[in-house]
Amino acid sequence: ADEPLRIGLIATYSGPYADYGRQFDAGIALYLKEHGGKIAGRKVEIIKKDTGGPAPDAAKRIAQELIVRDKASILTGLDFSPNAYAVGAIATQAKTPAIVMNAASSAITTSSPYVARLSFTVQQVTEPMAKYMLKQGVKEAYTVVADYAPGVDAETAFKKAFAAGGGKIAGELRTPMNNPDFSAYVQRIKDAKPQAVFFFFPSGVMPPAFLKVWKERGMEEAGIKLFATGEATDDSYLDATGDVALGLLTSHHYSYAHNSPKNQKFVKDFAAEFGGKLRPSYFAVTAYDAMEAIELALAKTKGDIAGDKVMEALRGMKFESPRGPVEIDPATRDIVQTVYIRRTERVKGELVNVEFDQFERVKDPAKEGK
Amino acid sequence: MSEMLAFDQVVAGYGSAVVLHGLSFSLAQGQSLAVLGRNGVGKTTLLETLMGNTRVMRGAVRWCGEDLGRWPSYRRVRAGLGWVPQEREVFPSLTVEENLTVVARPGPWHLRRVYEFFPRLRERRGNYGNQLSGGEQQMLSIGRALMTNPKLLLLDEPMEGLAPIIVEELARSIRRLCESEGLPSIVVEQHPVLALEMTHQAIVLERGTVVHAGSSAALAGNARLLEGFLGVGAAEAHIHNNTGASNDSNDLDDRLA
Amino acid sequence: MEIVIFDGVAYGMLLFLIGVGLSITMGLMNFVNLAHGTFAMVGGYAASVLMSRFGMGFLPSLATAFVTAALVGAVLELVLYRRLYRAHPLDQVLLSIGIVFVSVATFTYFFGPTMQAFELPAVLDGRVSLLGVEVGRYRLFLILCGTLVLATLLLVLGRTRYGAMVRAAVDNQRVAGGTGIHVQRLFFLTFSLGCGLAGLGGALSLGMLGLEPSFPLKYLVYFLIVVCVGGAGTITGPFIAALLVGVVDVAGKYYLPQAGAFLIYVVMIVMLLLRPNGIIPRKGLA
Amino acid sequence: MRAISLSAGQLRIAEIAFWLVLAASFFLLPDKLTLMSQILIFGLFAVALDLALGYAGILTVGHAAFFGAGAYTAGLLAKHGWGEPFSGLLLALLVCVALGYMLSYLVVRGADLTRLMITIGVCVLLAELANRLSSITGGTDGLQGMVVSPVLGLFEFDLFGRTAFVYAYGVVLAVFVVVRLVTRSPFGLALRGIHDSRKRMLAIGSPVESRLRLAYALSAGVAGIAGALLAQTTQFVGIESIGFNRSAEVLIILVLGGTGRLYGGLAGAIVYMLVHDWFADLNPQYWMFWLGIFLIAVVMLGRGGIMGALSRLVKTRRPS
Amino acid sequence: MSGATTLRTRALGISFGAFRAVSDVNLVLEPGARQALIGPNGAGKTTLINLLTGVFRPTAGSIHMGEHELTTLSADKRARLGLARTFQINTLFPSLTPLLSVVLAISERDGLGAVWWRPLARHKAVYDEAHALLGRLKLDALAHVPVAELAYGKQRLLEIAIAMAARPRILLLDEPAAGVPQDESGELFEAIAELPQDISILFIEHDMDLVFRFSRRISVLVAGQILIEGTPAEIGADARVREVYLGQAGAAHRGVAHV
Ligand SMILES: Nc1ncnc2c1ncn2[C@@H]1O[C@H](COP(=O)(O)OP(=O)(O)OP(=O)(O)O)[C@@H](O)[C@H]1O
Ligand SMILES: Nc1ncnc2c1ncn2[C@@H]1O[C@H](COP(=O)(O)OP(=O)(O)OP(=O)(O)O)[C@@H](O)[C@H]1O
Ligand SMILES: CC(C)C[C@H](N)C(=O)O
Ligand SMILES: [Mg+2]
Ligand SMILES: [Mg+2]
Repeated sequence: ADEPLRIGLIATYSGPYADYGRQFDAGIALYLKEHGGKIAGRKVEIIKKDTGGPAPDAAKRIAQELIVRDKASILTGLDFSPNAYAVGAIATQAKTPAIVMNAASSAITTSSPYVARLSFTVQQVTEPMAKYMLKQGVKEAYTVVADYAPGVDAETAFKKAFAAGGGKIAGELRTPMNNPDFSAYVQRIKDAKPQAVFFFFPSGVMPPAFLKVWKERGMEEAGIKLFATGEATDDSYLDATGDVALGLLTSHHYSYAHNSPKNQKFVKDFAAEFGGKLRPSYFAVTAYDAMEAIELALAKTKGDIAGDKVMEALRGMKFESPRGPVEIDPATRDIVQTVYIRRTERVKGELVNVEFDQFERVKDPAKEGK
Repeated sequence: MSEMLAFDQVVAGYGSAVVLHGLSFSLAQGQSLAVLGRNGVGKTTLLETLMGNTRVMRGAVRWCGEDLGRWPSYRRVRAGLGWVPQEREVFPSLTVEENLTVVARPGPWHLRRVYEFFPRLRERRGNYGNQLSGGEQQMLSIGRALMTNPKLLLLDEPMEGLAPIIVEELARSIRRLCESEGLPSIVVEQHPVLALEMTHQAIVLERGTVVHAGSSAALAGNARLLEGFLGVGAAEAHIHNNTGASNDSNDLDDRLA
Repeated sequence: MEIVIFDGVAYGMLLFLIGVGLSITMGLMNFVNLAHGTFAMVGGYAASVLMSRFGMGFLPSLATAFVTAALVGAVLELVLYRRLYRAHPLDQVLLSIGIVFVSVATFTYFFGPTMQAFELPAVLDGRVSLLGVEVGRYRLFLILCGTLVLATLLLVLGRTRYGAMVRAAVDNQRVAGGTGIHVQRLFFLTFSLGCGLAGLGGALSLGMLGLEPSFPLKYLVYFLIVVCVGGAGTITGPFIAALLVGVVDVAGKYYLPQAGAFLIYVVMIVMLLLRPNGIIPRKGLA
Repeated sequence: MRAISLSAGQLRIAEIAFWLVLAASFFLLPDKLTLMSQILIFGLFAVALDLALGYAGILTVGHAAFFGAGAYTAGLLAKHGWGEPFSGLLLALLVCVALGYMLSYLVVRGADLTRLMITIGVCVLLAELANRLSSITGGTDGLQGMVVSPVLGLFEFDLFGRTAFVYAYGVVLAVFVVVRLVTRSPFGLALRGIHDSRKRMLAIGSPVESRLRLAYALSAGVAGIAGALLAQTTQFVGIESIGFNRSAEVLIILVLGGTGRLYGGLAGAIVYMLVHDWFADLNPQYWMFWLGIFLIAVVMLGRGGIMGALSRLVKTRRPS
Repeated sequence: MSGATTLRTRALGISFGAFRAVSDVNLVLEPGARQALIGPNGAGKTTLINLLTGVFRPTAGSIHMGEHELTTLSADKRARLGLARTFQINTLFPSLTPLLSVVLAISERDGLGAVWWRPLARHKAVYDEAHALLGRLKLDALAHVPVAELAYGKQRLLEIAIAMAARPRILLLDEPAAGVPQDESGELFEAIAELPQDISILFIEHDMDLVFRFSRRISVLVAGQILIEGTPAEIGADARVREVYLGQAGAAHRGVAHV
């Protein structure tokens, strides 16, 4: 058909989280470049819409306009969970597939049968870290999370997995989202002298602010070990975070230093396309994978874009992503993937997350329990 | 005598409203002027125009031979105009003393002298502008204008709200400032007799134009003319019984308390 | 205990350093300048770029941050702000929000949406022992800077006629002009000073807050708290308020972490109910 | 530039035309209906703010507290089985009037800056509370599971946003008529008096504080209705509904439109959101730049926002 | 409001910091009074009125109006009891017109201020009364001009119009004629004098012609305290009053007979 395939991309292009949209764009652009601008033999038209951050009412309006006016047959993007939830409702109503490129709240996929997720859930990357810490002989951990829904998700998942493995929670802290100075929290931890600390903060200014104080207080010298999820060393921010991140152990589904041929090619092409300034982060890789998933699904439906058919095609899909092997759980439409344990190191003058351990075929633990 | 100030066919007002309709007069060096007229004829507007606060649509204002044109007001002050606005408008968030010092310019007038002129101000020196009585604000406003060491004082109803005894003294000293210190004034007043006593020249305004100009003494002496312009009772002296001339020897400074 | 107070004071000093400029432009000059953070950001980026790209030292880059922000402030004053001194405060809100929007987009365009990298100079890194307490060197440096700025401003604004002139001009521009004050030049200088101070604060915040294009909006409420709780238009007021906010915030988070974000706002509301015109009210207002 | 002068009757016709044009967007902009309903809703929110800010002179940047409270009220009601929309609005109104009246005791006293900060503080506290009570509100993930019944039992909320638009239009118009009445009532005049001179109002025996409290509560109620409308038409409540940013945004909308002028809120919402939508479509990354330029230009071209500029162009004839 | 009442203070005083602006004032305003309050600048006259009307809280003494004790009552409550005033420094509604200003005062007097569900225009009687009042003060031609654009003298008149709109039982006027031309100030005072006899009036005025023409009783306040009270003739003849306040002006009024 000569009608282009219209994909509505709902993301954050402005404001404090503008990096998300930028990474999505880069991942998609790279994929399309590699595939001659076509998916399933059709030219692709990406219609970008900005939500400016978490803004479910705007997201919902945009989704509706994308479907009604712009005749988009697939919705994607969706960096923030509330936006994804709001769009999920439209997806159901319009029977249009919505492919989540980031939003990490577990229940998004259960809220609508037309939603599939290619990113991760907070629980999915948190639980392996708890297991890894136990494996390393950590008996007692203190949790620090940002006080918002994903933070609470991380805290709950960590406590559950850690306690299940016999670990003890030494204390817990939830820090406000807008928290310029972490000295009080770090001091409190220092005085509590736990064996280890696990923390979850969203990508951005919080992790470096926390790590700076961590270093200034001499917590490492005090013998307190620090663990986090990969948001703390997001590849987009790692350079700016600087040496305070050195040695930090994190768990996540993607590192730009992931050692596989697919990723090496991905990173090389990415650098060629966008120059050395922009590193692909986990946002870019999911965007890239989302395109791949659409390609594979449409290949299966032979180009049919009917929502039900596309969703059916997505279920159980497996492919090799730059992050490693991924599959879509046929029951939950959520991603199943390898979660890596990484250490921040300086390699060839660059700060990177070096993977050295891994948990394979990790499903979203929040749904496992049910 | 050379000309000090002249209005030449001035048309001025606020926004699109015209208040002065081709107003002209001139004032010779060292002469003081009374501006008379009923409410709303444009007396205040005349002074505001002189200070550069209105929109001048036509005509010219000359001060010591220079066309003031669009000069900003601070330049006019530096050129020698000392303004006492009608509603006093002291600075509320400055103390009395700050109100005075903040505008100080070099010359014969300085803080101590203003305090001697208005001893009441010295007593209240620490009060903020909005913590003064009406009359005290009036004194402060006059004192503030003096602190700029002007060559011409512009007094917009300076007597309003002052106690009779102070009015007497102030009228006398304004006249004396002109005569012995060469500091003339333009006085806008509701009490024509008082204003005429203080000045050499007088103009009467009606609807934004000059309807009479002449010497103050002549106007004061012509009760019929005065009443014609300003209404019944205008010619009655505000301060009857001007026998008090003998009191003039009393030092001004003790009396202005 | 000591360390908690010390940390609080240091944090408060940073808030003071960024906020005091706002106390001048908003409090003293009565211009509701919500774009204050923009000038802080200008200073911060100037310092960061000079250090990372041109290898300038930390101290000279602080000075440059002040100058750059003051210059940007001066230009905007000439082109935009000047016309709105007498306007309704809400028009000022609209203007300054417009400036914030433009600045956020511009900085995103030139520097990307992510944070600026910043490494503390070695002398300011780590800790030093002070009266038996191990304190962060950078925090100590912040305290020194704050005290210095406080002293300088008190001298300039309090002891000279300059401060009174600004207040007079704000009270009544028409009459200030009519008594010989060159209001335009006065406001120009004062506004630039306020912006320069913001720039200095922005550069100093590099070591603690992290700088990104959304900075002007993100911390706006903090600046406002400091200025309003302290008493807009004064210098000591925001100083005390900043210390109070800093100490309450840090101590609250230390001793009562569950209270989280609540504490600071509750304290603010209580303070404002007790002292509606600030800790040190600007005198003489009705 | 000569001002056009309109008589009271002509002004009335202009008003009716305004609402007719809005209604016509149902046919003229069939695929922008959701945007149109959100414009109406934010317009109503701005009108609510205007009651407090423009008319009562209470400087507040915390009005999202009521917008959000209204949204959560309607949202929770619909989530827990009571989906009838009008009763949801009514309950939101009652809750917000009560909340507004209570908070008015904190807000009405004090000077502008104090009020500004107290309203911000209260708003942030409520937002934080909504975040903490995530088991009820869903926290930052948002309130899910709202089921709103068809309007009048007949009209389902459809994908095209037709029902939402008609519903929002009807409600906004009805509430606006009431607000218009308020501004023309003796109470409205009293508010203008307080705005001009509180001291004189006290001297003529007006209990200024209680007048302001009433205004604040009314304003809160209208804001609550707007919030509830947004919740019902989007069938979702995000925590953003109640935060500082939303308060600031509606302030920008109102100021852009012009305060104290009744139509300012609506005009502001129409212009701001259309311009925003347009710029964001042209350039999803840097629309903020253009929007900022637009705001600056508006201030530079004329004070008092859009309605301020209009009022200089169009004069109403003085009755004589 | 109707019915005569006496306004009475007992040992009334207020201090600003260490400064005692008013102290130990026992003032009685009999029903129907036409009483002048004079005294040097800064004597405390305006402060006294501010105390009476509730702008300031006294630091000593008490205020009574008939059977009501006013001492701690708020300003608006006192106004509703029938205590009206004008301000020495214009305190008007700059953005309203004179008509609306007076309409507002009348509607607040009639307790309509909280009525938000009925348009103002329905209250025709209020408008009629406002027009009549403006007419009496010769402001009717300016009824629709924004107050901010009125000449100062007209604003002074509006001050009085707004106060009279409250149909007060007690009217306190702070230099009502300041800034009004001489012949008009006479007319103004005549209008005031013609107010119903059961209204008590206390006025501050520095224009001795007006004071001696229109007052039946004069209180002289000096340095915050009442120096002397008496008939105009007594005051005009008092040497101390001449010394501190009247100066030469007193001479003219010595022994003037009054109605
Ligand atoms: N800001 C203004 N805008 C429009 N018109 C104004 C303004 N100020 C004054 N006017 C008008 O200008 C005219 C002259 O006013 P002005 O104040 O000069 O009179 P005046 O002679 O000083 O009167 P008064 O004796 O009452 O002080 C009046 O009709 C007044 O209504
Ligand atoms: N808030 C205040 N704080 C300190 N002093 C004040 C305050 N208000 C007034 N005063 C002082 O109290 C004294 C009495 O003032 P008031 O206004 O009552 O005088 P007045 O008799 O009305 O004088 P005038 O005839 O000049 O109007 C004045 O000296 C004034 O400076
Ligand atoms: C961990 C974050 C990337 C989660 C994301 N902000 C969300 O709302 O789901
Ligand atoms: Mg005048
Ligand atoms: Mg007085």
